[in-house]
Amino acid sequence: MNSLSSYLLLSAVLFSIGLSGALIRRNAILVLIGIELMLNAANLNFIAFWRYGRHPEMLTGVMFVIFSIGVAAAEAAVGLSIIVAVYRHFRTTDLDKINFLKG
Amino acid sequence: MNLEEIKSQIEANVPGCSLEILPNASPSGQHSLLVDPEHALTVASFLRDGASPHFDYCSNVTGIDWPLKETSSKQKTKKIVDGVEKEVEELVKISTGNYLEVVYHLFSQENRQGPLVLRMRTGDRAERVHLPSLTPVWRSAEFQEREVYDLFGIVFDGHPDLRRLLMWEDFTDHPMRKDYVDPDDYEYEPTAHDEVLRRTQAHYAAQEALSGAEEAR
Amino acid sequence: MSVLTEVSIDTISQPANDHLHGDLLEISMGPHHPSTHGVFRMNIVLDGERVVKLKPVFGYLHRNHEKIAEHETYLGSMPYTDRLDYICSITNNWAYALAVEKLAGIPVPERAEYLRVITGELTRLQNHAGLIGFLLQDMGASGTPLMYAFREREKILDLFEALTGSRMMCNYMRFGGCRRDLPSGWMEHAQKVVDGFPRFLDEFERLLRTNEILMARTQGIGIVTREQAINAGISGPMARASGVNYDLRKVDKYGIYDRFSFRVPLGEHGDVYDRYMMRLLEMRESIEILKQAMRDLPSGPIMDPNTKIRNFRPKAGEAYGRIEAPKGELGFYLISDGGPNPYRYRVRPPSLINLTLLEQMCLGHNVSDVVIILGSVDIVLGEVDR
Amino acid sequence: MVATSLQELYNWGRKSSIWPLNFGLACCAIEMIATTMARYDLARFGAEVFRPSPRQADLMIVAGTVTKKMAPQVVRLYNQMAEPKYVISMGACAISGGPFKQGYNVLKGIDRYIPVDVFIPGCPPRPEALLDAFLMLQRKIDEQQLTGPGRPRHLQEEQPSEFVVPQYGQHDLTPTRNDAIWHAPLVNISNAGPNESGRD
Amino acid sequence: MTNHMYLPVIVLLIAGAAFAIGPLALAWVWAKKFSPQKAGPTKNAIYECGLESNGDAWIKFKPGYYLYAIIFLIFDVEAVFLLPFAVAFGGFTVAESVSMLVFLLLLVEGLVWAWQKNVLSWT
Amino acid sequence: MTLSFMLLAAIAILGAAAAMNLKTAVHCVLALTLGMVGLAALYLQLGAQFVGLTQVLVYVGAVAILAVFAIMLTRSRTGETLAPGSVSSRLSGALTALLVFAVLAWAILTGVSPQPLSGAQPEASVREVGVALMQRFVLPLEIIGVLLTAALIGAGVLAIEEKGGDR
Amino acid sequence: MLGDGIIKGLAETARNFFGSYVDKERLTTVQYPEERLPQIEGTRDFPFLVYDGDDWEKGLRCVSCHICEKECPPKCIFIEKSKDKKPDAVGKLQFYPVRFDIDVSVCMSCQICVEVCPFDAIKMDVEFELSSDDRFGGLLHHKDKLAKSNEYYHKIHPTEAAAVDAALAEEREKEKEKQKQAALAAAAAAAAKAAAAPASAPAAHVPVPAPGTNTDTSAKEETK
Amino acid sequence: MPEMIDQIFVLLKQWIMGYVPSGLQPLCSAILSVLPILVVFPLLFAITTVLERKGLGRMQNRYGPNRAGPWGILQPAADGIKSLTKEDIVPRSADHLVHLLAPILIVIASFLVYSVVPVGRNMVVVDLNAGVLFFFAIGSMVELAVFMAGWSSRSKYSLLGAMRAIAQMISYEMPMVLSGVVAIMAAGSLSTVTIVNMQAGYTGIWPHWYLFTPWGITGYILFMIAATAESNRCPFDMPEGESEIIAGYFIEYSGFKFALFFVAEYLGMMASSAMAITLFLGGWAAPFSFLTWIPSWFWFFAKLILMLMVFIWIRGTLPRLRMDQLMNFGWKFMLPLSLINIVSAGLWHYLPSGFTRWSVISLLLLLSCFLLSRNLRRNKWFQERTYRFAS
Ligand code: SF4
Ligand code: SF4
Ligand code: SF4
Repeated sequence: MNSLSSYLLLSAVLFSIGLSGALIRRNAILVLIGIELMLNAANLNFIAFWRYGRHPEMLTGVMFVIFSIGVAAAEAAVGLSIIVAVYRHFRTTDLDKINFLKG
Repeated sequence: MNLEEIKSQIEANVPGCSLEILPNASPSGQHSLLVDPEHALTVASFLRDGASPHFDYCSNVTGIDWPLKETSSKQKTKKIVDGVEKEVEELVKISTGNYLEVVYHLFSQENRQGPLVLRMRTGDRAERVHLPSLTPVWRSAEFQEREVYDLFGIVFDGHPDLRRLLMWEDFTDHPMRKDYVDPDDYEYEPTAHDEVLRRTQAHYAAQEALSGAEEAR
Repeated sequence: MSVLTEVSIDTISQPANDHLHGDLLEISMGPHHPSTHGVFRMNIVLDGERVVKLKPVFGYLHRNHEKIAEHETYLGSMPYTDRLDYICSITNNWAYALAVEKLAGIPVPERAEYLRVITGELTRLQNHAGLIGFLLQDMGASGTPLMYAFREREKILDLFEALTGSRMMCNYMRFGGCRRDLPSGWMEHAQKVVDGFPRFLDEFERLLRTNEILMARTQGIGIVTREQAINAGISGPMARASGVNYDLRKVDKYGIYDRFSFRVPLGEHGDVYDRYMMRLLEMRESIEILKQAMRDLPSGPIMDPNTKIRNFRPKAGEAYGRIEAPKGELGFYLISDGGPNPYRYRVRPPSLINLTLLEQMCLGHNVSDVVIILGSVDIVLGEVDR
Repeated sequence: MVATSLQELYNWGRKSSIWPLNFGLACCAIEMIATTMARYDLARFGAEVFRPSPRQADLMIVAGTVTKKMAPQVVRLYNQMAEPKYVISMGACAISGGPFKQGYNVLKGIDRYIPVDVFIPGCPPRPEALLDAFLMLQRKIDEQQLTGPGRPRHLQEEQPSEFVVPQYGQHDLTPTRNDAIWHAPLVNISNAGPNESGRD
Repeated sequence: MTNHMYLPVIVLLIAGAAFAIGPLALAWVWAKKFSPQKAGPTKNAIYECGLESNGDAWIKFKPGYYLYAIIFLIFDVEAVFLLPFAVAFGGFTVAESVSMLVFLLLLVEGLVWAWQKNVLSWT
Repeated sequence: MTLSFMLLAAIAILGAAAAMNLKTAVHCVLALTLGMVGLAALYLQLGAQFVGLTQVLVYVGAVAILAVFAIMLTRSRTGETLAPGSVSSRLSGALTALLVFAVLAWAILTGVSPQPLSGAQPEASVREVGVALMQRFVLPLEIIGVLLTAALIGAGVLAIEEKGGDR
Repeated sequence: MLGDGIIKGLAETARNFFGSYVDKERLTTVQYPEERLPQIEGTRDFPFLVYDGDDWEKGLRCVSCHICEKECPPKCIFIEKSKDKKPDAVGKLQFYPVRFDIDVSVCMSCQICVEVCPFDAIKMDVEFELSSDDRFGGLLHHKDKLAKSNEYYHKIHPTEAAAVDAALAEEREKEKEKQKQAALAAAAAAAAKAAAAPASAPAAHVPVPAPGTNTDTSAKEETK
Repeated sequence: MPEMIDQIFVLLKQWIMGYVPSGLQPLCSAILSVLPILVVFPLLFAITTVLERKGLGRMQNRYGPNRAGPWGILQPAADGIKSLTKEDIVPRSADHLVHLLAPILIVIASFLVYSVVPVGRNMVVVDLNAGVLFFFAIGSMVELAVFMAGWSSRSKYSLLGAMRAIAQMISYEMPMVLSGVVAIMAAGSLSTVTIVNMQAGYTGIWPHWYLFTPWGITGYILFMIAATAESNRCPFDMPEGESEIIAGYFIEYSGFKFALFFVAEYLGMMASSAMAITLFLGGWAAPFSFLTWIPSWFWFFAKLILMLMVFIWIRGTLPRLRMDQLMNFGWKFMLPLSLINIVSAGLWHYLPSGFTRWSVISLLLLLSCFLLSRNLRRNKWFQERTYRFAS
């Protein structure tokens, strides 16, 4: 196993953990955390590819990650705000309950 | 400012209230006005807003305990003893007190006059201890009435927040009453006197029963 | 008695639009808290940091002064009055002496009146100096203003010690006069202290009067309007900060206060800053009074010769005597039944009554404001709880 | 040799860094504050760090009247302090109820509930008296042993570190004293009070 | 080599941890050897001015704190973009700098909006 | 597969796993931060210093704080169940994740051909990042600026409603 | 402009900081155990009993009249009166205290005992270093600890002590005068009665007023 | 010879390294560079605490600690021994693990930031390419540690304190970063070493410190204010505001855990000062060209101690702000001003050098400072007052 694939594998592990969390957890905040985790797993991929890619001097991977972090931050801000807003309505952050209340 | 004038002012404006001027023998000359509890609140509002001068400032509120006091004095009365009218010396019991009293010291800030001493009395010291609260008229009475309630046990009807002020909530006594007996916690008093001495000695007697007396000096 | 059930803070219902707030946080500040000036306690309900409810809890220093005084002789209560407002023992002595003098009709010799004014105003100086020090301490200044204030206070306490023997518990006044005449050299010393005092005030003002942080912290905080102040029985500098022109030294002209020319500073806004400034300005006026009194001090006896110290039994009757103590109207209400001890002995504590509006002043403000509002009221627990 | 120097170091450290609890009850507290002020300067002994939280304090100066309403709080604060902890009982009131001992709401000495290391009489004690007591406490700490049966309370496993917090009762606190630490000395009764013949 | 470059940082990390844990361990040993820990119901209760604490401290908090965190997050990201710009600033043309200015202004707009909506005033 | 990689990967996985499994929400956030720090260290190891430090700055310094605030804000008085949902939903979730992982792993292990390092160790110096940012990536930069502003205002609007109740 | 008030404040603290190295006014600390503040004459801390002469047991001025005990507000004095009498400071035969305790753990230094004592027997001390770790033994001061010599009194309160001494001397004079008169009268009476009987020690027969009666007190108060 | 002394520690290290087998060299070199930090800064912390207590004392007309050791210099040692042997209390309901981790984390974070501080010529632990960013990134960990401390104690006061602390720290982190940006723009590097080197030159006898430009001094002042707030020092010490919330987030900590917070606070303060020195005060550079013979590390520590004195001085003078005022000040004054400062630093770059540029930029900054402060003061409750008197 070479270096690149080990990074990719790690990224896959993190992605799956994040995914499982997003699927299993019922607390909306924790689901958001899971999504954040998945995003970061993807970032790791970019960095790894940049590092072991053909044109590291182009910095594309790095730039992508930087922008990705920016987007993730915006996502976190809005996502958490929405959760708080939802909480305001349903008095809970439990997704099942929110669904139930809605339905 | 004259107490008589104020009294007549009140009487003119608060119909049906009974007032009484209680003279004060001391050189201070601060005589007081006894108000009946039923009309007290009206009288108070009148004093604050209607009377001249306006008594806008209620400085001091306090309670006084007058336990039943029986004095006996010898009096000569004419009596028919054995059909003959004789002058007989007889022991007459005069009982005074047996009520709780609240005193309000009112001042007029506007006209810089006062004090007007306002008094109210309860029916007795056990059951009929309700008096109207004057806190709605003078906010300054709030804590002081609570204190009176705490220490004397006068219940002020209409008080916004009548709780004990100084003692804890579970405390059941009213310590400023004259017949209050304070808790016996004089286990040790090196220089005990009087009542305290008696109590200390009681504790020591109990202790001595346990072991031989030993000089602590 | 059904009224005995406590109106507990737990029973406060959540506001209807609950979801728009955070949960309410109920904390108790005190009785052990650095800025409650002793063992005072406030049960506070906070929304975030904003106060939505505040209930003062008293009694942690309830020392049964009134009950004890009913068993003491009239003289025996005098040292206890020292311990009421333990920062200003002399004014407490004075108020008590005044009440007894009213009760028994005792005249006071002129020199004694002057001595009372001198010591009383010195007391006011050290109380106000200490207060602004404590207030700034509550505001978070790390001790410096308090240290400066205490530096001056120590000088005045030295004077007290030389005159009365004790730094704090002076026990100086007697019915019909004062206990001790000035020792030699005292007057010169006092003159020096009084003359040096404005320097301290200047220094203090340079240190903090125009300080932006102080202004921002204190202005607009804890407002009491004039009407509220009167109705709530607020007295002393706190009332005057709200614009109430009521200074017993002017109103009652007790003692010989009508002989001195001095001014009564009045505030407009009734906020913490005004209360703070009232103290600063009053100190300057006190210095004026002191200068006049020290200049005019006559010679003569310091005690009314006909007053007995022991076996003092005033005629049955009652009297209410009050003075302008540094904290406000300090009154004593005495009932005599002709016996050697008062039948009823009541202290009208300015500190307690000045706290009446505490909740109202604090509502809507921050926790940090609560401590300075409390600080600006100038309470001393010995007097609040007695 | 090592043990003694360790003990010396331990004692020196403790005595040079006694942080009092920021805690005042009544008039005596003002003199306590005065002690920390410029003229007396408690800071010289490294003790100006008045900690507001009992967790970080070493010394509780009970300065002032302990009322019955306050006593549970005082004991609780003491209990919440971390060992080693010391108590100075400052002023007549804290020792015995002092001038107010006749009061129904006044505790007749804080030593009924918590162990006290130094008592300072006075009403209020002068700042110098507090300094004197502080030095006395330092001396006491200096004499404490690290090992052996004579070692101080806080080093002994079986000794308690917290004491019963009294409860509010209907007329008084319950219990009115902690019998485990407070014993009234036995006094010959005839000497305990004035005999009637001696009075006129 | 990269790894060597960060070695001192790692050493410092470990040393810092040791600086914190070492004394704590020492204190633990001391407690074991000499001064026994004495836990107790009152001692290990929450401190609240000498009273018994009632009610949990872990409550729902006021939203006021949260707003600042949002603005902070956005500006934090802004700083992330600003820093590389600042480093390379010396070589930029006016046009490039202006594009950064535009970026800045965009965010300032957000700030101004927040300011005007009174998000920035603490209640 | 150096030792440092193993260590950092372990930290990252540990943090991530803990973040998804702990019972207390605040613990989850703290664990997430640990994972993020691990990731950041991996970035550093890969020579992307700027990105790694940015990761710490944004995730530890800001996102974690925001998440913590959100948790503090949404705590209900009655206490809440943070336990995962029913057994079946847990199982299905875990299975899905496992499946995804299997596919990914298969793709990685088969698809990635061993590649030599291209030349020397690349270093993304901050200056280069800056130059790239202002020259090749100006448009994305401005877009992200708009996005951030929009996010700020959007989140603010949601929050202001929150605040409206006070007024 | 924002900040000028702050700068003024900073200047003030800086002045105090540097001033503390040069100016006594700006460094007010008195390093207590080594340095002490000058003793202020009027200071009072706890009461002590004055004795004259060298023997404290004999010289105590206290006549055990219980006045201070009764007047002491917190009741921290305890006195036991003797059965026999011995001459006091002025020369009159008086009772003396077999036990005189002051509980300094209660005493509030109010000086009322001093004020009411008609015999100038109790005065205020300036000793304040009384801290003790012995709650029960250490703070109950007995007669032996309370007794301090008149010289000591002169040392701590010179002015007051001088006044007291003068008053006492005057009283002593008066007393002597009275005794002389009494002796003379007795002698005259004796001479007049019967020259045969030799004059025995006259002083022993002089009737002694009961201690604690108010006659002395009122006289005392006027001199104050 | 001056070079010798200047580089004495570097030479010492090289000398020692000469005896180390090459396999261990990297590790040894790392340890040798870290060791001084571990010794010097805690020592400086100890000295600062004494200095602070004595300095405050002097400001307050008293001596301050002078009994433990000669002139009281052993006071911190006594405090340390005391803390070490004190009982460690963890509240029953607390979150034990987080409660334990918080002080450790905060100390680690406080130490880590020193790895990029150049304390002298060639004296830095690592010269990171993104050193300043490293500083801020690690610094932001402190917030989390503070939150952990306050939250895990589960006391109301500690939670209030933690919330205050975080709100304050995040509000002032931005101004801190942004005010640092100007120096980075001028130096063209995030590397602390480069930034200092850029300032090491002289014109005549005057150094090229960024402090001596309009944007530099603005940036410096903003940075220092923000640093004060970041390290929770007076007048921004609300999180531990004794008179309000008892002791803030570390209210439930006793023994050495509490001491660790103390250490961290001072380390943080020193780190911020060190960074301010690096960014604006020319790091280890001598203030005048004729003083360059004095070793560089001396200048660094001299500047550091001077800055600490200022911290102490301010603490001895000012009362603390209120939370909302603090936030207002941060967001409505500091942040806009630091943004304007960045713009003016940019303008400075494009304007021709000379008097014009000086005056234009100064004017711009002064004007905006004035406008912003007027906006802050535009409040009914922020005025000097006059009073009436009744006679
Ligand atoms: S001992 Fe005296 S001064 Fe101290 S608290 Fe009691 S009454 Fe006050
Ligand atoms: S009043 Fe004087 S003479 Fe009488 S018992 Fe007291 S001390 Fe002795
Ligand atoms: S000084 Fe006061 S309290 Fe003390 S013994 Fe004399 S009368 Fe009693």
